[in-house]
Amino acid sequence: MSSENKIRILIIDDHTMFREGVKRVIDMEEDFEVVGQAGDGEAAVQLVQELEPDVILMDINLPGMNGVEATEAVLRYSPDSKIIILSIHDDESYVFRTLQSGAKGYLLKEMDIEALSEAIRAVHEGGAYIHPKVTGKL
Amino acid sequence: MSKIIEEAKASQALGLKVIQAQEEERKRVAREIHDGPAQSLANVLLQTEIIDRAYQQGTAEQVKQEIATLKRNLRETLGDIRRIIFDLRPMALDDLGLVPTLHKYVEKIEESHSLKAEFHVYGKEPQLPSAMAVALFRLAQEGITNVLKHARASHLLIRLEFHPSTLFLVVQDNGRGFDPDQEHKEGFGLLGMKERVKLLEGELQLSSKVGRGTKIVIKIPIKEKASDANHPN
Amino acid sequence: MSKIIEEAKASQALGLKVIQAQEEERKRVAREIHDGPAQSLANVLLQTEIIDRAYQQGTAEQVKQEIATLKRNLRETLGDIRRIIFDLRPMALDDLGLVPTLHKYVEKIEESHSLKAEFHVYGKEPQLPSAMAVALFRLAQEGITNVLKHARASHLLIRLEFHPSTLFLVVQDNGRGFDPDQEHKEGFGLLGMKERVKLLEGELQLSSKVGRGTKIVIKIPIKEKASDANHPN
Ligand SMILES: Nc1ncnc2c1ncn2[C@@H]1O[C@H](COP(=O)(O)OP(=O)(O)OP(=O)(O)O)[C@@H](O)[C@H]1O
Ligand SMILES: Nc1ncnc2c1ncn2[C@@H]1O[C@H](COP(=O)(O)OP(=O)(O)OP(=O)(O)O)[C@@H](O)[C@H]1O
Ligand SMILES: [K+]
Ligand SMILES: [Mg+2]
Ligand SMILES: [Mg+2]
Ligand SMILES: [Mg+2]
Repeated sequence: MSSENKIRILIIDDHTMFREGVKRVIDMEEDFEVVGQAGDGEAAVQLVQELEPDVILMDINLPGMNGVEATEAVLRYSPDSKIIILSIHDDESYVFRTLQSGAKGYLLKEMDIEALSEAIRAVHEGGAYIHPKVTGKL
Repeated sequence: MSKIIEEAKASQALGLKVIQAQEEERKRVAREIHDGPAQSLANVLLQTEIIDRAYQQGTAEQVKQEIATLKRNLRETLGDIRRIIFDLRPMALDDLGLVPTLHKYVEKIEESHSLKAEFHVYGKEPQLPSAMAVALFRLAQEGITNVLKHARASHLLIRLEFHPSTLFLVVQDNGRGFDPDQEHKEGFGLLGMKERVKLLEGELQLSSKVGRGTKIVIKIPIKEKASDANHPN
Repeated sequence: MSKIIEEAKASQALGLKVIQAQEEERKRVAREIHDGPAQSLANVLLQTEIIDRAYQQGTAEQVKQEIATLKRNLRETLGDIRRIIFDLRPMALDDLGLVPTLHKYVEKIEESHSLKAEFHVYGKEPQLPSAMAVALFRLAQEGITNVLKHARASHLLIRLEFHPSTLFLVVQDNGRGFDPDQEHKEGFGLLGMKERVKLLEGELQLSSKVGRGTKIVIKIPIKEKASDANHPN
């Protein structure tokens, strides 16, 4: 697939190893492409403006601004951004709060590859995605 | 032995007990992690050996199954870790605030116990200092634990009221009640609650009557300066 | 926790500090587990996905490599968990006593940092109440952490002296030093040390001068009665 047609993805997470892991999994999908990564919310705001990614994967517990605040900040500057929250927490109050902040998706970090790619495709097409393990609780 | 020396000894013994209490909690958590996640991970490591073996000798089907088992175990371990984290400190308190955290907590209580549990909030939660949010959560937790343990109630009500310079936390049940003047024998739950309330410069009012349920009203001043002393992340 | 409150009632301020310190510690440990092992486990789970895929499409060599990476990460995660357990409670304290535990700790410090670390012991370790052994270990640990963090020293000395009714713990470095009168802005390390020493009815003396290193001398009375207030498990 030519590079222009790929879904361009930005990964924000302070855990470098995890970021690398996500990148590797994403790279296995031929219509996805990781265009950038960073470890905090400030960098996220900047990179979104520079790179204009199609989808942003956003960790929740970040140093400085947390993921919720970072989501709000990104959306302030780039209102059309499609953000998927990545989180360890399976607590539905996190889901409510993050969707409220304007995120379009919520993924548990224990996701498998199907959930990850489904989420990316869903938000890219203008939809929403919530990890099945937490939707059960909503 | 002179009284002074005697007292000095008693006082060091007291200090030792304080340290001991802290250390006992640490020990408990250490053991919990050791027996739970650490053990399961060691298991998972063994499993990777099995996968290695299956991969060399076995059928594709076998390898697939082993990997599926490995994943399941890893997810379970992560679940254990989450529980340990929550018991230590509901991170939602810092990330989201007191109301969502208590909301979820009360919901869970209702799910796992045979009583109706309600959580009412009046007003909007201000940016509370994290030490205050935690203290309020612990107060509610201790109050609720008492209801579950002693009240035999069919109804539990938690109410949080936010006013401009005060907040109220109410824990109320319709259970068997007790005579508050005679509660000194055992428990340290109520005592601990009073300590915490004092720490926050608040007031705790307990009313209970045998057969008429129990109501605890806690009133805490919200000081403006306190609210920017500390905030999520 | 609870019994202590009762007894700490006399010195109420103490009880309050204990509550706060405990919550802070809980929070710290919760974060540590969340940021460490929990994240790594999520990462390991991602790796199983990669193995799955490599298995379907890749070469045998690739799969083998991926499994090796997975194992390495699992072992690292287990290492992190062990460290957290150790930080919560050095089990060796109960099993072996203070001197061997500190000895090993100082050895490890030297191995992993570019400074010479010495540990000297005078006298024989008596049967210390386990809470006291833990407190002394924490005091040494906090002192050493400060040296590593702030002193830029080439030399670190830990000394333990056991006398009939007193013991001394000394943490000394030859680093950059600081002005003790101006240290109030940040850290809780020194404050926590002072708290602990007070609980043990001891004294802490800090001497430091910019450019001349830092020395902390802690003196703790060993009281006969204290030693049966509590003993290892
Ligand atoms: N909601 C309640 N309904 C009925 N009795 C109560 C209630 N709350 C407290 N009590 C009574 O007050 C006593 C003291 O409560 P407290 O929480 O101090 O101690 P405890 O619950 O017995 O022990 P601990 O809290 O230390 O585990 C209880 O033993 C119980 O008899
Ligand atoms: N061995 C030392 N050498 C040089 N400076 C020191 C030493 N120990 C303490 N200090 C100074 O004293 C300050 C206070 O120490 P303290 O342990 O209370 O706080 P901290 O180490 O900065 O933070 P924390 O212990 O809470 O992580 C330090 O910030 C540092 O400036
Ligand atoms: K992360
Ligand atoms: Mg993070
Ligand atoms: Mg109780
Ligand atoms: Mg320090």
